[in-house]
Amino acid sequence: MGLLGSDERPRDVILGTLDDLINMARSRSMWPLTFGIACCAIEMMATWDPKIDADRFGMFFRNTPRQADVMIVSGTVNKKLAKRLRRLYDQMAEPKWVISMGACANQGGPFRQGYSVVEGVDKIVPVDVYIPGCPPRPEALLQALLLLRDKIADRELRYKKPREIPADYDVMAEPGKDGRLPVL
Amino acid sequence: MSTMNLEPVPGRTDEMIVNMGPQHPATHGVLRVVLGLEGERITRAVPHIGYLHRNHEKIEEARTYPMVIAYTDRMDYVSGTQNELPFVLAVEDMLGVEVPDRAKKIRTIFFELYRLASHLVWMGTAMLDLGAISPFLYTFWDREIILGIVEKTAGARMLPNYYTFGGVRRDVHPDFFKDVADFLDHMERRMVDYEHLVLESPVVHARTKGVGVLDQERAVARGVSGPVLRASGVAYDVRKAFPYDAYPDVEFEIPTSPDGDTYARFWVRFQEMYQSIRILRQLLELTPKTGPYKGRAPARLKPPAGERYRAVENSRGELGVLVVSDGSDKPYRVKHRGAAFSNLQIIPDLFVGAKFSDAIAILSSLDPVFGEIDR
Amino acid sequence: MSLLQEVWQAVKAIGTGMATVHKRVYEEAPTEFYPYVKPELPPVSVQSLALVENEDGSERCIVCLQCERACPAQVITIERHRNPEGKGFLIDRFDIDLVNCMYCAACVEACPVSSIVTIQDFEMSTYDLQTLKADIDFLHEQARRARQWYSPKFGVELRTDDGRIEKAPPEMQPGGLAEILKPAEEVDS
Amino acid sequence: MEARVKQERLFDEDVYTVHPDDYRALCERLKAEGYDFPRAISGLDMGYGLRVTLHLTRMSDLAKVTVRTDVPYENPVVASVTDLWPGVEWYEREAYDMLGLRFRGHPDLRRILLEDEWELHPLQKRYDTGGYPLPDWQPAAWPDPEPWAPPPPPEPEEAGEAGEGGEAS
Amino acid sequence: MRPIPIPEDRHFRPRLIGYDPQKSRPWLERTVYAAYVFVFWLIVIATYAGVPALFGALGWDGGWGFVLMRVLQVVLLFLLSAVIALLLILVLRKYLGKVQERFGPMHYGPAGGIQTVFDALKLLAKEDFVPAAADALTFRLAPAVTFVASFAMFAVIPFASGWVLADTNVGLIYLIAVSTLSAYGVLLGGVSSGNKWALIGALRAGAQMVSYEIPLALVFLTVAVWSGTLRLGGIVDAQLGLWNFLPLALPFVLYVIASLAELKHIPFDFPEAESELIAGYNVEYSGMSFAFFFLAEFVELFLLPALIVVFFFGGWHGPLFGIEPGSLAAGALESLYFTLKTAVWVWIFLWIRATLPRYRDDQLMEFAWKAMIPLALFGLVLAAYMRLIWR
Repeated sequence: MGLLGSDERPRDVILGTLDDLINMARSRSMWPLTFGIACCAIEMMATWDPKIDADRFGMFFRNTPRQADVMIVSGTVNKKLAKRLRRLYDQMAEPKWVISMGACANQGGPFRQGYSVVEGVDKIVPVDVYIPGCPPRPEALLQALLLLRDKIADRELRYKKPREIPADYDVMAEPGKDGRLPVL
Repeated sequence: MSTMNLEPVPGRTDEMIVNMGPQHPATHGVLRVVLGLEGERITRAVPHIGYLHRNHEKIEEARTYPMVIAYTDRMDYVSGTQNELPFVLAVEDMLGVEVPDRAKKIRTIFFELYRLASHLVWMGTAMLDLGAISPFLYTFWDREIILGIVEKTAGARMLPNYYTFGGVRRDVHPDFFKDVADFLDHMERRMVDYEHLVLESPVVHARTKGVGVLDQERAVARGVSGPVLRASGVAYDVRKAFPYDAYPDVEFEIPTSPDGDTYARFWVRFQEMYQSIRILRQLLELTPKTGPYKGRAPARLKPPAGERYRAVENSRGELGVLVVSDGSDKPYRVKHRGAAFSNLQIIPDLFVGAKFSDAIAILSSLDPVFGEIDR
Repeated sequence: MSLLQEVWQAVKAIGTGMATVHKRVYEEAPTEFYPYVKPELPPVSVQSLALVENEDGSERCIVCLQCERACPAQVITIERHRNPEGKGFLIDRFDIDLVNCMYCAACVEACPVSSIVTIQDFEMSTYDLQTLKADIDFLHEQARRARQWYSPKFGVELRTDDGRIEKAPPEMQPGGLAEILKPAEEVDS
Repeated sequence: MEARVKQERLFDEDVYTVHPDDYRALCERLKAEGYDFPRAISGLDMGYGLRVTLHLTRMSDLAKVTVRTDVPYENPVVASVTDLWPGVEWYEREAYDMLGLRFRGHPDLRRILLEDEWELHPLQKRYDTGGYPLPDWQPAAWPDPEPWAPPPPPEPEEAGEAGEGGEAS
Repeated sequence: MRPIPIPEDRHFRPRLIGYDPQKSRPWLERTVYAAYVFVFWLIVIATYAGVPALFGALGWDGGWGFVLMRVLQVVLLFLLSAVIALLLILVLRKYLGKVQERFGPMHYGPAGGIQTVFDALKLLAKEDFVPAAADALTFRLAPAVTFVASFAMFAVIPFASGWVLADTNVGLIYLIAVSTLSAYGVLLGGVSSGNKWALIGALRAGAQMVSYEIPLALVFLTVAVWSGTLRLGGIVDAQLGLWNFLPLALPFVLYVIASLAELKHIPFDFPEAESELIAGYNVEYSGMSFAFFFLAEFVELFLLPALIVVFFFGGWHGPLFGIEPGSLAAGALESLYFTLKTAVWVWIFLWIRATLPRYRDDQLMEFAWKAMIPLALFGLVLAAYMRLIWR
């Protein structure tokens, strides 16, 4: 885990404050990963435009998963993209969080009945904050980023860990919509 | 055996297979191009799409006609209501619904507003791919003004679901015309800045002149349409070829450029923005302030059995839709012909032989949007 | 000396470009400081849905399932039973799955009595999805908290401080004033 | 070859319905006539078989034409026209991917939108939106091709004009 | 059972350090920058005047004492480079914000003052792993080599008359040697991280650095020929009357372009081309190793404009208002002049970064070999001739 602190350390007063300082630093400089998929990606870009400007909160796009803290899944995840999305998540450096933006990433949204759409990105990666909307307003995304900031910095919220997803989850193995001819 | 990757040719040892994968800052979405690189020069390029395949056509076969309009918005998500128009026009032809003149003008105003918004997003991301950080922010601020105007009338910013059979769902906001007029003045001031930053910049000249040349025959044979085709010298524009809505009563030119390279595509889109401003100014005078905005559409929409292909000139090119109906209230088959789908087919021709940085400039000049390509 | 002219053109173009960029420093930036200054949205803006009750608490919705049929994303599920004494139906369950909703307001279009309306509460992000599976209490609570909402039939309605519902003044109404003043049944769906 | 081509006028374009064997010959004829802009190829599942619809435009006088041909489910093979119009290459791959239409002579017939290990072609009517096979779906009977009657000869005009006009018309 | 309609946590509770600025307060931002520059100035005075005075007073300036003093000065200079990095990253993001019609970091600290402190702390606690495909030793070594290479330039930078660590007579040659070293760091980092993008970025960096060392060295030679000495202090003294950028106008322009390329700055941003190579050579780096690359880049962003000021804008020269030179106060005032001149040139570099897109890298190599080197040679000959007839 990180050099100076991890969440499982025993809670004592002295280290607690250092732990809080580190978590405050992590929450005050969240670098999202440039990974736009669909319509929500355009609203994600609009969150950094002059009108709403998430750069005021120190959020600065990084292209490589190694240097990114937050992965904003903005758009529909289909079966072809699911494997790459999971690999991107695994490549990110450890204290990482995921924001599921828009109806398609939450639980498939208007396309959830499609044959090749994964219903919800929380089947593939553990998600911290969900944003409804199709596409959600840039202010809604900024509110979600600030909710994530509070989750990282706030001690009791920090331990509401989303359930871990096994890395080798095979999206194609879902019953029914697996793209294989029915065995008659 | 999955052929998702290029297999190294046994003879060539100095070729490096690079995977410009679904997550890449310059692919405008989820395109994956597998490149064979010799140093910086590209020897082989195989584009892979389908990472945003959301099964539009299969889901639309299970939805009634008014519901399908909401889905068409999500295809070319950068130019909102432009995707709804071909489907609405096709069904209106089949149903025989007549659209009041004022509704046609309102539709065309929204159509041209979204063309400006789409070209602004294109210019922002194209300059970002070339390395200039600032134009991206200026263009997105202009686009915010457009989205503000649209939200005041249609209720949603990007995907408003505003057109319906026979006209538009709701009349325009009382001070809509004043907002659009102010926006056009603001836009004309901004275009001067964009001229300095984009078209006159020597670095852009060095990066785009003579790069990715597409001659006329190959462009037409490849089925390319829109600014990419007009940059190769063919003056084909669906607004003039098969006029629809209020385009017959406004006059505008179709900008074309003979030399077909990346700079020509930048220049043609620039002139199209000027033409859009000109069209909008004429429409502001022509449209009566009050009047009908929706014609008589039958309550239960059941078009007679048959098929209809209707095309429209959206900001990427000819966006056509083939609606096949079997008399029930759900379309039997809806086939969307996206311009970006054809425009992307010339990637292998233009990439091979070009340098790697040129490939980024070429891809951004094609302006692909993957909701429309992968459907 | 075309080379020299070329170089001079290039330098001049770079100069004008840099001047264009730097003059922004002296202009006022259009940024709205979001969490401290909430954006005021137009009344027709579709940010969330709500189920309006009449002032006396009785249900406006006549459970005609029009909205369930008109929803493209099929997120509305309604269960009803026939009213034992009077005519019409009573609601057993009225769920809107705001997680998968498309926010296209097709349901608000289709509702004959404009009981389901669009409101402007866009701050709906959550840590877990269950809070967004809205049931009838959630929708009534949203309508009670909303200051203004919009539906095509009755236009923009305001909720006064003492809980009464009244029609918004004409200048707040979106376009199509004539359509709103027309009595409801003449308007086609 | 003329006997098996049915031509009709639909809204603003000519529609040729043709037998799959003559599809390639008709396309070459249209190419010779100057139809150089391939708009799209749409694959349809007609319930009794698959249909390929080729939409073409002539750039010179903006004339639009659509070529239709039906193939049975068992061997949905049609000649590919990618060498005439390179623009339809991806559309043919998409038709193969979505409906299982095989194009003989296509340079690189692979799946374009779905992954290569997908086996089913989802846009066929036998599957519902989720890709689940509909258990009670049966292919409809192949419609018997209407006997193709050559167009009736122009009936002679009324007595008056014929006399003056002579056989000039 | 579903929780009652609107659970409390869903409503947003703003939690902030700092305050809620309804509108930007320019004076506050300037005070934040002034505070940083003041800290910078204090450290400079401490290293170059405080430590020698302290050791002089304690009488430890013998053999070992002298070594200890130099070690302490180097530690203080490391602290200085940390302050430089914090300040320049903040100034870059604020200036980019201002120029792009928005505000840079605004909410953490007065006008976003301690935003970069949070960035640094976060990078400190970030997981810093070595990818499997990378060969571990060089992967670990590369950020250190890059930082040391750019940090070593401090040795010869004269902040004021006499305020320099190593006042050697071969200052210029030392500079050439050290600036090529940073090219090795980037090359090592890119090639060793086993990632194709990093490999392309590293090869581009190598080609760019090599082809821009030569015009750089030639301009150094021109300045040496013109001011007659290789010692940086001597070069600055030679400019007492007339600053160098007037007589050596052509080498000055070439030097600005070459230092832009040396810095891998926007028009020549090929090794770390965000939009093409994802992140160039530092694709695989995360946590502290990435922080060192970031630190090296911004320390160099301070040092190269400092060199421009030393060579062409008269180093620390400025009106002394009667303070007798050589004293502590004169040194402090001169170092302030030097810092402010460097700040102007750092702003010009940021201004270029906010405006121009990126060339193609082979165009740049061609420009270096075909245009810059002949012009630099011509400048050298011209300087020699002018020196012959003038001095």
